[in-house]
Amino acid sequence: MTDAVMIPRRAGHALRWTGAALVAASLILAVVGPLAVPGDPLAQSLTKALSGPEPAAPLGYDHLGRSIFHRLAAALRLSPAIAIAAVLTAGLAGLVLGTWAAARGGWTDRILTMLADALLALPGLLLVLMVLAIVPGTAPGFWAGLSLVLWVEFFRLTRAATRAVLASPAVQATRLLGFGPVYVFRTHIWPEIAPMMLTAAAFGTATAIMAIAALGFVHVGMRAPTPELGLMMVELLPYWREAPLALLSPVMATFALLLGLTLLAGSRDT
Amino acid sequence: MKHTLAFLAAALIATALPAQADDTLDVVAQFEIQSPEPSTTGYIFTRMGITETLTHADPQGVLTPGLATDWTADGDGLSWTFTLRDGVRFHDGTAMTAEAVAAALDIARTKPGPLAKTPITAIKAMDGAVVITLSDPFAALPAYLAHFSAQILAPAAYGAEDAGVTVIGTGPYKITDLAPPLSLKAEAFDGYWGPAPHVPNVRYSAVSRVETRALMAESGDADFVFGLDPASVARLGLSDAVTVHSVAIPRVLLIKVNADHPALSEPEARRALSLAIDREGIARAVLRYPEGATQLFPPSVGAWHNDSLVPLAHDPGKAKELLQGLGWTMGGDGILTRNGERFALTLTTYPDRPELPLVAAVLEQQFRAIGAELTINTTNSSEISAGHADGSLDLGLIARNFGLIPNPVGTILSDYAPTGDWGAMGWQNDEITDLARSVGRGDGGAPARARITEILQTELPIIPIAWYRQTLAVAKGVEGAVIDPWERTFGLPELRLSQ
Amino acid sequence: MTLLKADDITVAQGGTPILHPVSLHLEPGEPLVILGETGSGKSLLAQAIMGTLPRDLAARGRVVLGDHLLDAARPEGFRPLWGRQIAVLPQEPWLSLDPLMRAGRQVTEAHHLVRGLGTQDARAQAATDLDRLGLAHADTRYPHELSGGMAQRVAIAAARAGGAGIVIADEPTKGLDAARRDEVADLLLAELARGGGLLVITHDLALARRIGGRMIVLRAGRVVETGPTAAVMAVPTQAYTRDLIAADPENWPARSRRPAGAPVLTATRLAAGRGGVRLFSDLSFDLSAGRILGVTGPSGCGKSTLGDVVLGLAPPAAGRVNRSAGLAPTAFQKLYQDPVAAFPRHRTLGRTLADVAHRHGQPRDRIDTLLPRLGLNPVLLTRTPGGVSGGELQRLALLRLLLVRPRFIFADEPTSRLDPITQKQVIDLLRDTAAAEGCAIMLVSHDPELVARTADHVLSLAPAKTGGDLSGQAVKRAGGLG
Amino acid sequence: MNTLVTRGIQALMVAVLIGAATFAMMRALPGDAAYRIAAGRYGYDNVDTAAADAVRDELGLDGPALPALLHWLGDLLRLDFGNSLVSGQPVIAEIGHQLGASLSLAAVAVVLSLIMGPPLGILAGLRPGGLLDRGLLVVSTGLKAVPQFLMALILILILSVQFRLLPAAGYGAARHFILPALALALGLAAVNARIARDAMARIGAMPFYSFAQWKGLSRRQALLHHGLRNVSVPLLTYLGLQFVTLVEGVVVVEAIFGWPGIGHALVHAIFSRDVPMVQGTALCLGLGFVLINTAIDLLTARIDPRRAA
Repeated sequence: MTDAVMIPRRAGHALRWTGAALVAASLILAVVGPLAVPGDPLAQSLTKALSGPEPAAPLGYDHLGRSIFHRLAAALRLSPAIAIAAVLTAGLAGLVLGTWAAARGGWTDRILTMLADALLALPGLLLVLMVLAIVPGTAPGFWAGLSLVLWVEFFRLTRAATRAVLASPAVQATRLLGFGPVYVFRTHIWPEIAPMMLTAAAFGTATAIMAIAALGFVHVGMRAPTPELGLMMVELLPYWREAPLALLSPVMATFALLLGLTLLAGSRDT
Repeated sequence: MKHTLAFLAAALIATALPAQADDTLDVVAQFEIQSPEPSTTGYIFTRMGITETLTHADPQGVLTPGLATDWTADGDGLSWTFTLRDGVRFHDGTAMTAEAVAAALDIARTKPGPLAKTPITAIKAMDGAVVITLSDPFAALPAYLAHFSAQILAPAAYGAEDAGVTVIGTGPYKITDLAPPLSLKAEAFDGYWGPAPHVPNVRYSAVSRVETRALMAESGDADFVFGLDPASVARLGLSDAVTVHSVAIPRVLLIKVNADHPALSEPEARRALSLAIDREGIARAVLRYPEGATQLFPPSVGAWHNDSLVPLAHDPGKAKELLQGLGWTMGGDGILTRNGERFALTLTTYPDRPELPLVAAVLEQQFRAIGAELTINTTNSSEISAGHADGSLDLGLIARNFGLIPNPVGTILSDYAPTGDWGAMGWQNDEITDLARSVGRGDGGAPARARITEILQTELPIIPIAWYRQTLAVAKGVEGAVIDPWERTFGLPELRLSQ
Repeated sequence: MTLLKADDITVAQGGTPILHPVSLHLEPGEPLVILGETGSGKSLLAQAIMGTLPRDLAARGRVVLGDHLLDAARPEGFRPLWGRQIAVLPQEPWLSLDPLMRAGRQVTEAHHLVRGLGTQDARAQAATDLDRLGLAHADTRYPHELSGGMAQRVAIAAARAGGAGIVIADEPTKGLDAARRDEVADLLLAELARGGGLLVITHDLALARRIGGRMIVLRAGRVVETGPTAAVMAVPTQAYTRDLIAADPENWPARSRRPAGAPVLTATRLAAGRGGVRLFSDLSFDLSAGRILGVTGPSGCGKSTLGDVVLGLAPPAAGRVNRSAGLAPTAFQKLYQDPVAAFPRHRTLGRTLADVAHRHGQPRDRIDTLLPRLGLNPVLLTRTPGGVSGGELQRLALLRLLLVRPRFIFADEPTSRLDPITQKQVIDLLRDTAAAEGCAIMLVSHDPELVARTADHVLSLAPAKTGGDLSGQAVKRAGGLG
Repeated sequence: MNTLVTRGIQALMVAVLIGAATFAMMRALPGDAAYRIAAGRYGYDNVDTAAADAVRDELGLDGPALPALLHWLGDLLRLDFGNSLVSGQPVIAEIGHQLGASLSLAAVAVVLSLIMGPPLGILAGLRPGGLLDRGLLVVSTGLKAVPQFLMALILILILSVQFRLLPAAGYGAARHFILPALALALGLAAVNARIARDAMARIGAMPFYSFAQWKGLSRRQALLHHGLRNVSVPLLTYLGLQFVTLVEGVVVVEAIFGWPGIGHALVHAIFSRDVPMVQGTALCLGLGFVLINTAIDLLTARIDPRRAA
């Protein structure tokens, strides 16, 4: 899929900058928030259950009297951290295997592609669920499951781009001029792949965060006391009429973070 | 090309809006229909009024005649005779004979369930009656036959290896469409022996998510929603489209304690943990119940509730004193330690009941206040009995149902005489075992029951937290809804549709 | 009566004029040729007359076509004329046919939808059109199954199906090899003979000469010279036209023979094939320093494969290539047809060249000494390959090769995409390099004129026959027509 | 023809991968499978060690892994998926019942997304950078950023609870289709629209599209005769890939709307260690993907001859 065709440069940039701003805003809330307004995401006070915002808890309290602001900040640290860790591992694995498959060709390429296609045929959630069943509800479980799902995307991107570049006259000329594979990678393959990696990484992070939240929403994700976006939403859903702000804050935070990442990824989607 | 797409959309929308059939009662609960096998899914069939047992129980737990009109034990209590009601027909039209009843009970006895724990040696069919012989006297036998696994199905209902293949019962409703795991339709059975039901059709759908059930009640998609979470009870109470019923039931939210664990072996330690729990706060804020539990048995269990017991209190200060008395000293990180051992425990619970993880989260904070560190492990419910079997369980937060058998003695025998998967663990008390067996045989009376509850209140092998209330949301047009505290029936035959 | 009259047509991009006022008229039966190099604005003129200018360009001027009076500033007005009055033969016609529709149907469609014939009549009419163009068998083929020439004829049939009188051909020979050029000229003249007018836009001098009629020469958006084609080509009055005409390989002086230096490599009984088709077999030749071997033949005859085989980039089906002893592996280099694709896209040319110099221990200033020799402005080094013209980039590619002191250069159609004048410069540079550096050059081109006047020896390959064994002609002496 | 061969290999790899993954999962799981299955069967009130032992004897859960894996692959070749450990019903029957619900939901969602997405995308693609194009970009990016469960949550709160228009959950009548299908379709439509828009913009800029108009065809005729067919190829290819996101969506949406679909069953099967069910369902989803993509490959090969070569 080629990049967004015909979107004038100015608009393309403007969208990416708004995306970056949204992501930065949520990360600032996650990191600086608790420093500005100190508080413990797990501390409960049953008397204050579902009460409105006050200086100590700018977004009010949830059904167990925990400050939603601090739980949201903790959640906005936890989910993106797992997502980024998974995307980094998946990206690295995809990059290395993709380049290796494209460069070697022959059996290595065929086996890796078959494995990637087989994994592609399975819904990501199923793989994550299976891994989660082995390492229930912990961050490493999510990290392993998500890496297993996301590496296929990076692998396919890298392999396609590397094959095209290696077949180009530019690489043939460079080899004739006596340059080794490292130089070829640095000058030809990496500049071609780098922009795609950013797009795929932003997109992968968004998918990972969505998966963690979705699993949390159906009660098979992160375990109860740890603050997690999907889990917060499903816990606060019944109190929708009593405390609408309580449910709205995780919903808006998730939407803002995911919108930011999607804009950052640009409108390219394979 | 463009017109065809528009036409397709219009057609789709048009077919999507037929009027809802109004003579069908929509029942929604969280229980999934495994299969027609009575031992696993029988409780749904009895609750929906499709199958029946020999004996029934009224809301106070007193046994009433079901498919058996009356039952007597002979002198030494070793052989019981149940005279069967005549003129009873199965849904497939065949008559209910003594042989069919005996066969059904024999099959139920071989499968996992309460009947397997009773001292029954043989079940014989006489003319118009069934005789059950025991190896030693067991007064609660009639109550055990009220359990759903003892439901009577026609011989044709059982397939290979006595596995249930079709549900042919005797109840007021006959199944028209069984689609496990999520739905079941039934219509009034005209050949029913008792009074005909008012509602002609009933439909049961299993919705596992409590939020979704609450939304269905609120948006009027279900007429009879069983089992709501605390928050929805408060919300639905405000809306006029639905009336919410809530009645105390013999189910207790309690902590199962592993008395073998070094930190929990002394009764004072267990009493300290009990004092740390703010039962009023949990009941009102989390469960939305009027008050917490003062002892193990709720008033709804009638004879077993002992008013003379000193109620369980909330006193973190005294709890700390008790623990200091046992040699625990406060560590740097706010957690007690004793000769190198930190007071750290794992609380295992299961998400099948939505309120359990919530209470676990509250307990974690309340125990931390007295210096006990709790890590919560929300997992599959079977981990509780697995942990009991291999001794790996520290604390288990469970919702123990004492109403499985209309007479709670059955559950007490299985839980505390001497220990049980869902009862006491690593705790030895011979006195309570003898007393429970005597009550079981029928010769132990009120003093025996009072002494049992007194031991449980002082020794605290399990720490009660709250008495459950069953919640039910009924749509405006449905009258005559009554919650059965023993959770044996939804009471569908008595319901009436006003519109 | 005049078919089409265009007065003071100008084209501006955001206010700055890129095509200054041009007036032209088209008479029935007399073709009009607009000659100019890339960037001279010839295509813009044609597009302004047709009303197909891209949205960001503004045109001005009047166009009279039959009884239609049109203003170039409002292109929408031209839309009804498309297909009905004006038939456009686009550049690279094999890209202008819908890849998913069979060739025949694309002509039938024009008859049915534009001419208004019934489906049966339209199909019959299309069949006769294609038959007239010798394409009866191509009716059910898809565009990717047609050769360049066949695709062009289908495009003509489709364009004329709407009944248009005036045919406008934009660079009809682009991407075709020399042998096809004369066929295109005859095709256009045959269409003209059926009535109406013909306007040809090209940079190909040989095509212009064959079309004849009147000619307008454009340079940098201005008319340089007009007049009958034959007269202008025989006696050009303007200096630029003279250079342009001189740049046509036919007018190049014959090459004087060079003394042969030490042998660089010898090829014995070479044979190669592609996709099961045998291209050439038992070819033997040797290459010595300072000499140029020319290889020519129609497209697809295996010229490039031969070069790759000699360089060791592709395995020969039979025969051997022996390199003279003592030559470094990097002494054997290749110059590419599309120089943009031969350079890393994202790096500035300066850094790429510096890398090569560094790799081969060449002193930094060697690049600075080579730049003027190849007529290159040092500022080009700061740009990326995309920001430089085709001619300049090809000379930079040559510079890159010189940095490694090559002994053998395989130039694969180096100038087929360049304008005549730039082509001449690059070919001259190649010749000087052979002499100055004393390296052997194998020049591959589909233009026999160019090869004949440049190479010492000419090797012409016959078109690839499927399966048939094909013996290469013996090496011919220079000077004879290929 | 080589599309069939490559897809055949992919199908085989999917089967082997699922077999190995589920076995690795089952062997590596903490907790005793017999207890989990007993909990699945008898519910949290009645599960105890006796029930677990009864299940262990009945199913013979212990025993070495490898022969069991080979045994399973053998059964698979004979298309015998075995019985569900929890309900005792043959897996094929269980899947057959659940698959019907999921497929009908997925089909309605896809149809809805095709009605909403591509037409808008093509209109936007005809005038790149125009008002509709920029608007579509904002809306589709916004919709893409909303995960399916959040979409379901919002739709339920607005359409069924606030305005009582549609049922919040449940299965059976056609009315129950609308909300879950809409929750799935909006996300799919956002992506379809983008794909259609990019394809249309790219094809609109191609020489053959302008030549069609220079031949005399009007803008509408060019779109109908040349535009749509060329846009359909990338759109169809992407639809095949979208099957996976669709299935993921179905898993989540079924859990929320209480649909008796395959996604719902899969989550349960994994957590009650019902090995044959997990394998059967996963295999069904995996082969479904391969089947649909094979069909799409053949279809696109018929439309675009260059692919068939």
